[in-house]
Amino acid sequence: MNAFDKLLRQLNLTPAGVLGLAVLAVLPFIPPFNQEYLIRWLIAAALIAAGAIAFDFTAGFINIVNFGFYAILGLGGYTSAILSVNVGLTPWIGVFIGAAAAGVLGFLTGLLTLRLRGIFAAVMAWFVGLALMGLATKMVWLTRGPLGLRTPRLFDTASNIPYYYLILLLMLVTYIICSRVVASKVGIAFKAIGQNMDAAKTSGINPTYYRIINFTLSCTLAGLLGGFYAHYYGILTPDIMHTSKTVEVLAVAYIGGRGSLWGGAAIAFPFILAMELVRSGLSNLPGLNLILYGLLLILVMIYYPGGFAKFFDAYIRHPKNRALNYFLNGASVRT
Amino acid sequence: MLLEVNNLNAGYGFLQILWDVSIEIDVGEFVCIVGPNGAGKSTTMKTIAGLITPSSGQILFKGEPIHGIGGHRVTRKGIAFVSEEMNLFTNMSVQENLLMGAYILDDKSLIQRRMNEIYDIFPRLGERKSQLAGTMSGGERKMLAIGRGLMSDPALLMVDEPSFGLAPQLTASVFDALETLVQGGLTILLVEQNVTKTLSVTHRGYVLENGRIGLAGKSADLACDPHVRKVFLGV
Amino acid sequence: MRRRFWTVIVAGILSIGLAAAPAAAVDKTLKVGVLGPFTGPSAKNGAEFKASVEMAMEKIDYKIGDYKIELVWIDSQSDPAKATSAYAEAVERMGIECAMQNWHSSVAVAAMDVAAQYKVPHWFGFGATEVVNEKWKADPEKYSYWGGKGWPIPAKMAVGYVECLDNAIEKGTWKPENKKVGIYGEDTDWGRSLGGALKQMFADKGWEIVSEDYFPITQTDFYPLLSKYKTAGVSVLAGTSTAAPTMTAFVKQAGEVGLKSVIIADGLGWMGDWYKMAGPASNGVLDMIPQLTTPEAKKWAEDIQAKYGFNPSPSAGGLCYDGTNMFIKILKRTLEKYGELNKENIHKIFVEEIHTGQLTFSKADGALIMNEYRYNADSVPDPVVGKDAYYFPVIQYTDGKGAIVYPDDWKEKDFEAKK
Amino acid sequence: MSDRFIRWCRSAAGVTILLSILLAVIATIDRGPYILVNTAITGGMLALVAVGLALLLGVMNVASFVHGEYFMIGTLVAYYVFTPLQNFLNTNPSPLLAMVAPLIAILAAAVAGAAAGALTEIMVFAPMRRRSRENWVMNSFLLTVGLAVLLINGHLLIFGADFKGIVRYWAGAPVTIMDVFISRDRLFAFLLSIIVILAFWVFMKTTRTGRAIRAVSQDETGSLMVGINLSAILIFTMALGCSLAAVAGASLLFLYPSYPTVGLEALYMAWFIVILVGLGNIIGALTGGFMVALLKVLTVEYIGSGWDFVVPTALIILVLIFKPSGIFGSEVRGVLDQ
Repeated sequence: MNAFDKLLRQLNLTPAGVLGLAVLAVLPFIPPFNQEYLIRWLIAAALIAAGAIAFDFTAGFINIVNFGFYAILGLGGYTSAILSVNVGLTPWIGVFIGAAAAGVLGFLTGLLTLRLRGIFAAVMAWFVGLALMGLATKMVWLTRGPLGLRTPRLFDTASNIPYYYLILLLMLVTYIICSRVVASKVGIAFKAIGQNMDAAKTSGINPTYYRIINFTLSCTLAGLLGGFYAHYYGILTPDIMHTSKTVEVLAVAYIGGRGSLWGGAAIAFPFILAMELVRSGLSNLPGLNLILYGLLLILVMIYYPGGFAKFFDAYIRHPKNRALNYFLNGASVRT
Repeated sequence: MLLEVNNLNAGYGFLQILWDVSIEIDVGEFVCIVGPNGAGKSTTMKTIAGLITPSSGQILFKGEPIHGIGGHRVTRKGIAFVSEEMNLFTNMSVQENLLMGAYILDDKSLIQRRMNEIYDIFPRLGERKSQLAGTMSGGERKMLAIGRGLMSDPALLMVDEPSFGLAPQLTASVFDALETLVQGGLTILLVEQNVTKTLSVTHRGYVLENGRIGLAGKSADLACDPHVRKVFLGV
Repeated sequence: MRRRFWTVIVAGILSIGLAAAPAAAVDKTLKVGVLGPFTGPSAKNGAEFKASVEMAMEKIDYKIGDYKIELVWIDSQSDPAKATSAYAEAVERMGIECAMQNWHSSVAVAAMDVAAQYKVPHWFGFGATEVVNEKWKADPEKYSYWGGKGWPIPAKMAVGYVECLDNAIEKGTWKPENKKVGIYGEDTDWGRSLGGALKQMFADKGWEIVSEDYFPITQTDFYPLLSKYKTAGVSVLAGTSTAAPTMTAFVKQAGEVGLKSVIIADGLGWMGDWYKMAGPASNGVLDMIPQLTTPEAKKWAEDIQAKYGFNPSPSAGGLCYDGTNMFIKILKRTLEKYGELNKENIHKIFVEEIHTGQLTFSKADGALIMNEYRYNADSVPDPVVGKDAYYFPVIQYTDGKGAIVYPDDWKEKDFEAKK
Repeated sequence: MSDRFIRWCRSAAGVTILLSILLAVIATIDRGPYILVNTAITGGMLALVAVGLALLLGVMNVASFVHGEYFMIGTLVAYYVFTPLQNFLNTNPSPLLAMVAPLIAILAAAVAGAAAGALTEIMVFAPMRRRSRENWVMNSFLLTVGLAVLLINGHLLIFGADFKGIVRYWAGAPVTIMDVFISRDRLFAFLLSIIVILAFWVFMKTTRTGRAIRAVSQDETGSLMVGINLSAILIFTMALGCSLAAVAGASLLFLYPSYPTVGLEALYMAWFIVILVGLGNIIGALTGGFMVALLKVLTVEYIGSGWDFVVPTALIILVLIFKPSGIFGSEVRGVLDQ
């Protein structure tokens, strides 16, 4: 195994994944993607992709749908924004404090939902999110409520390209952190809890401990993304915490394939771009893009609950051609 | 023949459990299936009851094919199944559970008559008409499950592991009840772990091993068979 | 299976690429963006915008000089983030040279930056609140692209209510039991901004503020809140909501609980079809809304009704229509002065002629709603407020029809308190 | 009897109910009887939606995120049935038609809600159940999320975003109860919710089909074994639950005009209640409707409008920390186990 393969293995990437990232990296210079509005779409897609990874880390592994995901993401954003607006802290530090705040809330939510299972925990996380959104709306003295909080931007430039590379980097970091945890012993424990809590308990896995770890990490990453959101768009309103935003990430994560981490990220780019095209191309049919969203989610749930990742594993992942096989799986996986 | 099972293959998803199982039961017979754990006894019963759709093979009841028609239709044809887990309605009273057993009957007086009969067979149930099924003891629940199965006035009663988890004394009373029912003209298919006891009360028996019928014959003959004695009775 | 899969993927990527390719520019075409909430919770306003802009453009047959106007609808979806994305797309892909309208303040704050970044002159954005003005004033040069707001900050307008009531007390036409007022409003930038302004003004005139409540914009059950006001015995309830179900429910239920207070329901009449939902409970309610007084204005409303099937509101559709017509005037002036319609020239007119008060749009030019839309160095980005310029009279409703009760020299009838 | 009563008083349900009654009494003495009246009326409406949701949870094991959309369908159908009737009445006054027109609208909504529910089961849940029951609770939940997005935006696309509302169903002055004015529509909606809930109750307790629905909620295999046609019962249950939500929507059209997202609040509130009392507990959902209504009324009264979202949520989170399966416990095995 050469050094390149070793590095890939460390990062849980395949040559195909590297190629994908490379394509994404040069995309802003290839027409037609070299236009600012398409870069904006790419940024939106990358943000959803990174969110989908962090979301899938919980949903796909310990089988709890964090319905308050965007509320926690918003908490990260608000924390950072408030610090930079009121205290004058640079956003480059603020985003990490925001991430930490989100992580603490994730820890608490993990604690709260400890004794709850599956759907109970999902609804509980939802309520936490709703309460958070309510607070963001009502604590006008701090958040300016629906007036919106104006936030300083991370880069002092009109171009979107630096933001694009930053969010790509964040996406990659999110993926590497999540996939490394999942590939470790902790990940096996996650899966055991997700599949059968009682069996996991009897085999000596402490669900409390692992669930809190999972929630804390996932929410910290969400908080970091929230910081990016806040300092990219330049304005924060409580709407960022709305359930419908979580639904967007949820749809992408599940259409991409639960429990795969990469599925949601891979599907996010074509999916979000296509949706934006439908939206802007058929603007006389408002809501059509969201109808497609809903329809796709329904079809995937009924006919292919494993999503794109499962399809990929079943039909594409193991080609006869050795070079292609290496390309798709890297040197670390033998078939 | 009341029930004919021909070359039945069935299982869960990709896991096949039954291989070419064939069984025949005539009216008024008391037949048992015995076999070690995991041999497929419960699966056989569930497949006959329509809870599992067989991958191939035939199940004929009164000459009509009943495989793949759905569990509730099998019940309507006249087969009652008392499962090992009993599947009682735990938040309903004894009386309501019995009423549910008569779900497929329309005749109110017939329902009342059957209920009285069941209270005669199992006086304990009569004493606890309004108790919730979930709060009763294991033996009482077993009686209720059998009682519920009988409510639909079935031609064939299938009972899965009636003695499971019961004290010996209670087991004896359940077997007594089953014998009384056979004497009353009911056809019963019984699955049991307790091989000695089972072979001593039933007319005929099938031995199921690894999903295949190994031996079949008169219960008295099976009880003397060296293989059966070796495998099940440890002698 | 596999081959088909890849075919689909490749076809998908290609079609995205093709569709996203920049549209070819045609000579002598001016692309004008129209920013509005065409979907989302305020889509009704978006529909009024769309109808009004189309009506105004049809009148000039989409032509200014030898330029053909092409409209590009920019859907804000009531969401600042989505609005900025759509706006940037309109600039880059559709190639708009200028834009107009807008509804929410939060969207305005975000869109201002996009307009400044691309140096696209934007005309007549609504989004009234102080936060827009504060941002504008922080860097007037940069934000001069956000040419002139279509709606001044609430504080400049809302004083009419307080004056109207005080006027009635002075004249003795109204004798309230006390001088208690309850402030309410939708929990949005707009609701809080107007609520805050009303609170300040009532307090300044010696009224006692009993309570201040802001509720979610989707709330439609006000029994508990109204019962509270009833117990507190307030003489006046003052507040606003931009959402028709919310505002009409508030008014209707105030009647149901038997509240005797004077109700100021700012925004009740913004949606053309409000009376269908509010019904007779709206009798006696005060609102501040421009009226369709002139025959041209009434004709306009009938035309919209005939063509689009709804009854337009003067303050959403009407103002938008005037704003569009004023923009047409600006474009004509630009062409006349510089001979070419582009970003830079339109922006120059903003700075040189609008912000200095030279170019105005008045009843003589065909304005339906206001006497004159006029801006000057002190007022920008707001229009000048005054009876001869931008002004909302206070009206009182009877059976779905509003009659002006203040200012005195415009009034059509006297203010009447509920019996 | 008294022993049982004392035991009940010491259970979580008993404590909460007694505490609620106590709170209501104190607040009534403090502020006036309108608190009680408002609680009763709001509670009846909330209970109607929550009972339907609890039914779906209990019988079908579906944690529905789409339930509010059947409420929306109810408002939509009632609007399109009632408005032409009213226009007709404007030109041809008829006291009899004026009396029955609202009832026709609500009935139409009930039928439409039932049809929509049945269709959902046949076209969406049944195919999914046939394919796999693995991870059912979570998959069906996500399915309802997709369905909600679809229906909300379908409404937007087909009927537009404008608010389709009516002034009122019934003409006439408000009724006065304990010095509180109540509009006839509101009183009627309250009475209707009570009647519907009672009828539902009697249906579930005494009829064969009602018993079969309860049986399915307790043991699906057992239901098959006694000859219950499971798929028919599931279709029927879905139709019934959705019809309840549609009736709630239709009878509240005067309060909630029809627009795409009108069902969201109903959904939130129904979930509050169902989680508070325990998933799938139908009696609990009834009681919970009134408790959450009280909570809302008290929050508005003592803390302020707009907080009636934050405060109940915080309280529910607190309750769940101490009673994870809700104050009434839960009847639903499947939901808890997955």
